[in-house]
Amino acid sequence: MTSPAQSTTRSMIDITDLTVTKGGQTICHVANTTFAHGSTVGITGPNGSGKSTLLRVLAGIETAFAGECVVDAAVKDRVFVHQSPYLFSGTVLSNVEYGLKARSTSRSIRQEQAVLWLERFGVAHLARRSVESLSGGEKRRTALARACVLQPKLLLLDEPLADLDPAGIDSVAQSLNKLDASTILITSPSPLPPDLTQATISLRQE
Amino acid sequence: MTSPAQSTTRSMIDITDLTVTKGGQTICHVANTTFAHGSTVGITGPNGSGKSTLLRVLAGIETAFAGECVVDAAVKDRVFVHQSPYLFSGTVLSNVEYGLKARSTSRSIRQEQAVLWLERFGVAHLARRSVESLSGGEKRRTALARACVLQPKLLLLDEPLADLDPAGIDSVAQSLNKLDASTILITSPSPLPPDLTQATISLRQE
Amino acid sequence: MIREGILEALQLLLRRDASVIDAATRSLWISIVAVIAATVVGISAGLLLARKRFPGRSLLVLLLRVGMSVPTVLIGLLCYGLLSRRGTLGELELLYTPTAIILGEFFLALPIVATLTHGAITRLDPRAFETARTLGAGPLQRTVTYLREAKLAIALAVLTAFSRCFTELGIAMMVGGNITGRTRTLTTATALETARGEFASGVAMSLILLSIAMLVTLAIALLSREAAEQVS
Amino acid sequence: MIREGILEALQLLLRRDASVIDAATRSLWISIVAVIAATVVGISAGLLLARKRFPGRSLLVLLLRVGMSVPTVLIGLLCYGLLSRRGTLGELELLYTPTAIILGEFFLALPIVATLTHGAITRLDPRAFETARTLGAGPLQRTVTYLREAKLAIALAVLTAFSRCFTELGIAMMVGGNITGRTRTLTTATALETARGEFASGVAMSLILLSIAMLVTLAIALLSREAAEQVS
Amino acid sequence: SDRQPTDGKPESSKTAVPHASGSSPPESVLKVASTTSTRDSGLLDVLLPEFEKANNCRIDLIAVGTGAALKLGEAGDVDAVLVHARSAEDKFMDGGHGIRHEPIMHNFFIIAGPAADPAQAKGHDAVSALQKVATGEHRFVSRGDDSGTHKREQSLWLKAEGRPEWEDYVESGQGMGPTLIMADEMNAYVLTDEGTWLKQSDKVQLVPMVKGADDLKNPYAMMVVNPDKSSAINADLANKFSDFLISKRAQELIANYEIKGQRLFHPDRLKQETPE
Ligand SMILES: Nc1ncnc2c1ncn2[C@@H]1O[C@H](COP(=O)(O)OP(=O)(O)OP(=O)(O)O)[C@@H](O)[C@H]1O
Ligand SMILES: Nc1ncnc2c1ncn2[C@@H]1O[C@H](COP(=O)(O)OP(=O)(O)OP(=O)(O)O)[C@@H](O)[C@H]1O
Ligand SMILES: [Mg+2]
Ligand SMILES: [Mg+2]
Repeated sequence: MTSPAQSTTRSMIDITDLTVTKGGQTICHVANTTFAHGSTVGITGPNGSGKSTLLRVLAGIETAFAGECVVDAAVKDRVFVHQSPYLFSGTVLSNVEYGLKARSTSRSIRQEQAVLWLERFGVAHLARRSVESLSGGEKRRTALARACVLQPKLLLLDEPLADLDPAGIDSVAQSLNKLDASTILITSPSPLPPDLTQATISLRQE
Repeated sequence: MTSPAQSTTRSMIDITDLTVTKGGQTICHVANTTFAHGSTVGITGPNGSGKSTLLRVLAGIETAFAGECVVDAAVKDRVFVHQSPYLFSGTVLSNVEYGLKARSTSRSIRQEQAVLWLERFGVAHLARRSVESLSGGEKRRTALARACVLQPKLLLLDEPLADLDPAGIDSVAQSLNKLDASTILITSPSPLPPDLTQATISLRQE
Repeated sequence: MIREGILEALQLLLRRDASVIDAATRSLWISIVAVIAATVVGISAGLLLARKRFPGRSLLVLLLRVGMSVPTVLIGLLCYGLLSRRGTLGELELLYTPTAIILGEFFLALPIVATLTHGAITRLDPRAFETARTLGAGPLQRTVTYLREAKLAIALAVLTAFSRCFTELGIAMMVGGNITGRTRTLTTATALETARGEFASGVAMSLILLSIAMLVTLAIALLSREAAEQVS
Repeated sequence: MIREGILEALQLLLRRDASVIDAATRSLWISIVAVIAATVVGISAGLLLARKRFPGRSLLVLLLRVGMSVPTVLIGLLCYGLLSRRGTLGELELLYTPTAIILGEFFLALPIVATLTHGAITRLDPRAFETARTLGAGPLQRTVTYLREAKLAIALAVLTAFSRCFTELGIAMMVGGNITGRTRTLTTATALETARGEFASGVAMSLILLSIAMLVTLAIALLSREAAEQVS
Repeated sequence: SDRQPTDGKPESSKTAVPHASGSSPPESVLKVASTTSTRDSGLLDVLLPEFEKANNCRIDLIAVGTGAALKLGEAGDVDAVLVHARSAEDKFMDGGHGIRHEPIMHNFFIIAGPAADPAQAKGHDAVSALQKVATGEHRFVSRGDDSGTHKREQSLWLKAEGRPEWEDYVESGQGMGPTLIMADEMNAYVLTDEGTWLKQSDKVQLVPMVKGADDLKNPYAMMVVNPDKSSAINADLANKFSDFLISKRAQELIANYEIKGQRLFHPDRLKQETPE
C-alpha cells in the first residue's frame, strides 16, 4: 500500500486493478475504483464474486493480492464485520466493550457507549445474556454494535442485512447515519435498500 | 407427540398451543396451527420471535416444550437446515453424500444424486472443493443441496435465502418445486418472495 | 555424559546390539498394544460421556480426570495384587510377562485418552451433532463424524497416552519384573543402567527410546491426517 | 492389599502422620510450582507456535510433541549431569533439593502444556483471530482472548501436566534423592514402601496422593470456569 | 532357619526329560527374586547361564528391594529368594515360607567416606568409626530402606549404643547405587556392600575407611519357597538351583568372579579353599 498520488484531495480508498488469486483462480477482481471519505457504498454481486474477499483485502486481513490498493486509514482504524459474525464467548455487553477495552476507554464510558449502541440496534435488553443463546439476528446486531461503537474511519460490513428483520435493517440505516466520519462499505448478494447507500458498485463472477 | 385425531385426512403437522420456555421466558409460542402434507409454508417474524426455535421443535431437536405438536413423519424423515449451516470438514461432495450414506444408498447413485442437486443449486463445479474455502453463499447452497438430496417428508429450512443472490433464490424456488412429496417450512425475518410459498404464518415477539 | 550417551547410543544402534533391539522392540509393541486397546475403550468412553446424558456422568468425568493422576507405582501395585499367585487372576500366571505390562499400561492410558477425547468432543460445535442427526446418520456414522471433526485433538490424546506408556517405569518394573530378554523394556533398561551408575548407558537407552518416539509421533501425525482424508 | 491400603491411608490421615503430611505437602507444592512455571512458558510457546509463522516452526512443534516422550529417568539423568558437583551448575549446590525436582518437573510438564495448548489454539475458529485483530486488540488482550476461547482444552493441558508431575518418580528419585524429611515425595515414598515389601503402605501413600489429585482436579475445573467469567 | 528335609530329591525333575517329539520342548522356568545389589554385582550373569544350560531351563531373575523380594517369596510369586539380610531370612524360614535355607557366600560391607576423612574414622573398627561420624555430626548417608545393608547399619548403631539424631544424617530411601552416588555428591560417609563399591568406585571420589572387619561380614543366602503356597511353584527346580549354588562348580565360579581385577565373593561351601 503506497502513499496516494494527491495527498490533499485524496479518497479513502484507491484501488488499481486489484486481483486476488486462490488455488490458481482469480477469486476477486476490481478495476480502478475509488471510495470517497465519508461515503457509504454498497458492493453487490452474485455469490462467489469476491465481495467478502474484497472487504478482507481492504481490512488488511488478506494481504496476498496483485494490483494496488491504497487505504487512507491505519489498519487499526478499519473494522471488519464477518459475513457470519464471530462472537467471543461471554456476554453481549463484553463483546461490545471488547474494542473499547483495546482502546483503553475508561470503564464507565465503555459501558455507556456499549449500551447506547446496543440500544440503537435494538438489543440493549440482551446486554447481560451469554452469546450462545442468541438468535441469528440478535447475534448479527451484537456484532454490528460491537463494530459501530468504535466509530472507525473505515467500516467494512459483509452482508450485514442478511438475517435482519425490517426493523433491524432500519436500525442499521439509522445507526450508520450516526457515523458521519466513517467511510462505510456494505456488501450484499442482492440489491441493497436505496436509502442505505450513496452509491453501489457491482462485482462480477470471474 | 401423540397420534393425530383423524388419521385419514390428517395433516403433516398439528400444533396445539406450543410454547417453548428458556431462562424463564417464553421464546416461542404458536397457537393452533396445521400444515398440510406437501405444502410449502413460509414462517416470518422479527428477530428473536422464535422461528428457529419452532423449526427445531418440529425437527425433533428441541424436545422441551409445552403444548402439543404432532408430526406425521418419523424424526429420521425430517431434515433441518440450520440458519447458519454447519458443513463437515471435507469436500462439498462428501457433505452432500453424507445423508445418502446414512441411508445406505449405493455409491454410484449417491454420487449421481449429489451432483444432480449440486447442479440444481448451481455449485456442481465446487464438488471437489474443501468446504473451508467456500464463500457464504456457496456454503448455503451446499447445505441446501445436502438436505434436498434426501427428499425428506418434512424439510425445515431456517432462513435459506439469507445470503443467496437472486439466481440462488431462484434455484431454491425451482429445487423445492422438485420435491413434490415433501412438506417444506421456510423461515425468514422479512417477507418471502410470493412464488416460493403457498402460505405464510407470522410469529410475534413474545 | 550427554556426549558419551549419544556416542554410546549410536554405537549400540550401529552394531545392532541384540539386547537393545530386544528391549526396544518390546517397549514399542507393548505400548502400542496397550494404547490401541486404551484408544478403543477410551474414545468410546469419551464419546459416551460427551454425548449421552445419564446419572453419574459428571462424576465419571471427574473420576477419569483424577485417573490421570494414578501413579504408575500404584497401578503396578494393584496389578501385582491382581496377578500375584495369591490374587484373583493368579491362576492365569501372567505376572512377569509382557501381558501384565500391557494390562497395567492400558489402565495408565485409558483416563488420558478418555479425558482428552471427552474434552475434544465437548468442544465441538453443537451444530455438528445436530446436523449429523438430522441427516439421519446412525450411531457408527455419527461416531466417525465426531471423531473426524475432532481429529487433531484426538490424535494428540493418543500421542499423549502413547508417550506416557512408552516412558513409564513403575508398571514395567513391578509386574514386568525387568527380566532380561523377557520383560525388559527401554525404560527399565535405562533404570537398570542408572542404578548401576552407568549413566552414559542410561542416556543412550533413553535416546534410543526418544528416536523411536519421534517415529511414532510422525506416524500418528500422518495417520490422523490420512484418516481424515479417507473417511470423508 | 487394596483394603489394607485404604485402611492404612485412612489411619495415616486421621492421626495426621507427620512424615506423610510432610511428603504430601512437598509433593504438592513442588508440582504446583513446576506446573505454574511450565504453564507460563508452555502456553506462551504454544500460542507463539500456533500464531506466528517463522522458519523451523513445524520442526519445533514436532520436537515439543516428541518432548512428551522424554522419560523421567532421562530428565533425571540430565538434570543430575547439570547439577552434579562436576556439572555446569554444580556450584549452586542444588542437587538433592526440592528446587532440583522442580527444575526437572518443569521440563517434564513443558512439552505437555505447549503441545496441547498449540493444538487447542490451532483448532480455534480462524474468525476468532481476525475478529480480535480487527477490533484493535493488542497482543495482551488477544492472548487473553485466545486462551479464554480455548479454556477447556488449556485447563485439560494444565491438568494433564500436573498429573504427570505429581505422579512422576524418576526425577524426584534421581535429583531429589528421596531424602527423609527433605526431598521425599508421595511417589518416592510409595516406591520406598514398595521396595521394602510394604505393599499396603505403598497403596496407602498412593491413595493419599490420589485424594490430593482429586482436589487439584476440582480446583483446576473451578479456576478455569472462573477465569472465563472474570476476564470477560 | 533350619533346613527342612525336603531338599533331597534332585532326580525327580520333569525338566530333565524334554518332551520327545516337540521341536522346542517347553522350557521349565525358575523364578528367582534377588536384591538389586546382588544383581548389580554381575555375578548372576555368570552363574545363571551355566545352570540354565545344564538343566535346559530358564531363570527369570526379578531384582527388587530386599523387603519386596521376601514378600514375593511369601506370596509364592517366585520359587526362590536370594538375599543378604540374615535376620529377615530367619523370620522368613520361621514363618514357614521357605523349605530350605542355604548360605552361599559372603563378602564384606565397607564404610566409605571423603578422602579428607573429617571424622578421622580411618583405622578404626566399624562401630567406633560410626561413633566418630556421629559425635562429629559429619554427613552420613543411610539407605533407610530396610534392606540388608540398612539392617546391618542399624545393628552396628545398636552396638554403638544407639544412633544420635543429627542434621546431617541423611536417609536416601534408595538402592545402593544411587545411595553411593548421593554420598559422593554430598561428601558423606556411607555403608556400602563390596559389590556395588567395586562396580562404582572409579566413578566416585570417596575412599574406603573401614574394610574387611568381622562385624561387616555380609552373608548371602538362597531360600527355596514353600511349594504349599501354590501348585505353580517349581520347587524341584529351585532345589536343583540350590544344589547347584553349593556345588563345587558354582562355588569355584563364585570364588573366581572378579570385578576390576578384584575377587568379590567368598564362597561358603568350599571350605578348604576359602581364603581368610
Ligand atoms: N482457497 C481457495 N481456493 C479456491 N477458491 C477459493 C478459495 N478461497 C475462496 N475461493 C473462492 O473465491 C470466491 C470468492 O469468495 P468470496 O467469499 O469473496 O465471495 P462472496 O462474493 O463474498 O460470495 P458470497 O456472496 O457467497 O458471500 C468463491 O467462489 C470461493 O469459492
Ligand atoms: N437459553 C436462553 N435463554 C433466554 N433466551 C433464549 C435462550 N435461548 C434462546 N433465547 C431467545 O429466544 C428467542 C427466540 O430465538 P430464535 O432463535 O428462535 O429466534 P428467531 O425467530 O429464529 O430469530 P432470528 O430471526 O434472529 O433468527 C431469542 O430472543 C433468543 O434470544
Ligand atoms: Mg461473502
Ligand atoms: Mg433464527
